[in-house]
Amino acid sequence: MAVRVQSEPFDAAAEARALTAGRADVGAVVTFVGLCRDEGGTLAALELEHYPGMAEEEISRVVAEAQARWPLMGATAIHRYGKIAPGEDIVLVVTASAHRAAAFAAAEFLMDYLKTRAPFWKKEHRKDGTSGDWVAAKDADDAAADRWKA
Amino acid sequence: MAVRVQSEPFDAAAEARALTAGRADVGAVVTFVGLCRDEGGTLAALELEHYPGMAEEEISRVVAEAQARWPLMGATAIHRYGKIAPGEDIVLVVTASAHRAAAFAAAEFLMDYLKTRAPFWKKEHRKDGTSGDWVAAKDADDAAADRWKA
Amino acid sequence: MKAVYFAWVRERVGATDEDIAPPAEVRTVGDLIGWLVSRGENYAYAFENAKAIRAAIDRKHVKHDALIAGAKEIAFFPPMTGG
Amino acid sequence: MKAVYFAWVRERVGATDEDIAPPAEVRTVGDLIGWLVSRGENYAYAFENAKAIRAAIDRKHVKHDALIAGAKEIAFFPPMTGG
Repeated sequence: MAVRVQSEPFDAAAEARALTAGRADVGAVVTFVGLCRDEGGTLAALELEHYPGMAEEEISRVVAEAQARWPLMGATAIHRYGKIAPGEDIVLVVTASAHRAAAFAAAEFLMDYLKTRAPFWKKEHRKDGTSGDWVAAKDADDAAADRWKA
Repeated sequence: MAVRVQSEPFDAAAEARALTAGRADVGAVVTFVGLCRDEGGTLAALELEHYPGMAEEEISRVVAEAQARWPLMGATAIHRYGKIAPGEDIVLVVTASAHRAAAFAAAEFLMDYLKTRAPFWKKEHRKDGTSGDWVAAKDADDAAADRWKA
Repeated sequence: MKAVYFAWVRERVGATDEDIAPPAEVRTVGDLIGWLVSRGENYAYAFENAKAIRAAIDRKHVKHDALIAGAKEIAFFPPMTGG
Repeated sequence: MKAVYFAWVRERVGATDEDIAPPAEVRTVGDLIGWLVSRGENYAYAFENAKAIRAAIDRKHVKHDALIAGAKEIAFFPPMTGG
């Protein structure tokens, strides 16, 4: 498993390839990329603050939990921090498994848990110069995470 | 929406990029790649037979149904035919939406429906020279498709 | 009309496609399967478990009770295993 | 022990981190929030809706009833909005 917290962009295709390179037992690879939306043209950038150290550790715990739940042959999670412009990638999750159901479920689980457990916070910088409402956590995200509880 | 049936390999990353190029309203891109497994080292290749014409049309109908069900900003489905070696890609689905729930659901729906409705059949060529059992359809795939019925 | 066959249905019938001219009383896909089976052992073998065979009329999935009137191309094949 | 603050908790407190030495009767995270609030308006503002504040002890999420004994680093922050 690979977990990274970085300010630089990531290469989703290279990360996906890395999970299947040199093996032929993987039947399904699911790649999720979360991007910065421009919110109808009003957003200049998002600024992502994170808790260094805990961010990596918490994402690693979430990935380990996914690996315990589903028969994964690989899992990668990368989360960016810093200033991110609309259209840019923010987060990447890749899961590989023999079958698609596990790969899909694990990728969704990872995203739901990253949303609610990984210590990142988004501040909005608006095109009109005002900055920064902090993005509010969504009840829908808590509900999405809750559905994985036994 | 892009639908292709081809013998050549596809470039999953390029297809995913195409769905977000020049726009900043996409918040989530889900990419699914289905690969040929070597079945514990016993498989030399899969041979995929398809129904030319109907394959494209049926996949297009499935993609249109996904677009009717979820607010997608883009959807791509590519299915290969012909001889495919273990480790090679067989099928690609990419979905783009403002939010991850729609992108994930649509990608899973597309794969479940492609499995049970797209006119493709897999024949196995074994490493011991015997060929070819036709892969049997799985009840699990029918069940996966059925869960989308209202 | 044209009949087309895929995968092991094709192998058992021994042809990829053929022109057929079933009599007027052959009205449904199911009737057509019965008529084909009466034509030879290869068809009987291909359709021995008729319920398992899927059909398409002019490239759209249909059930066995679908009417074949006006069809240009009727396809028979096993359950799909793509994806 | 060290207290660290993130996002609008950090902005309201007016510091990224600080060394704190709460008295012995401050046993839980909830107690610590109460003690911080007693120290000034900036803390009162940051923790005005204490229930909404998340906490981590030594980089692991904890609830407000968690004991702080032995903690090296206690973090306070709003609900996460990553992903």
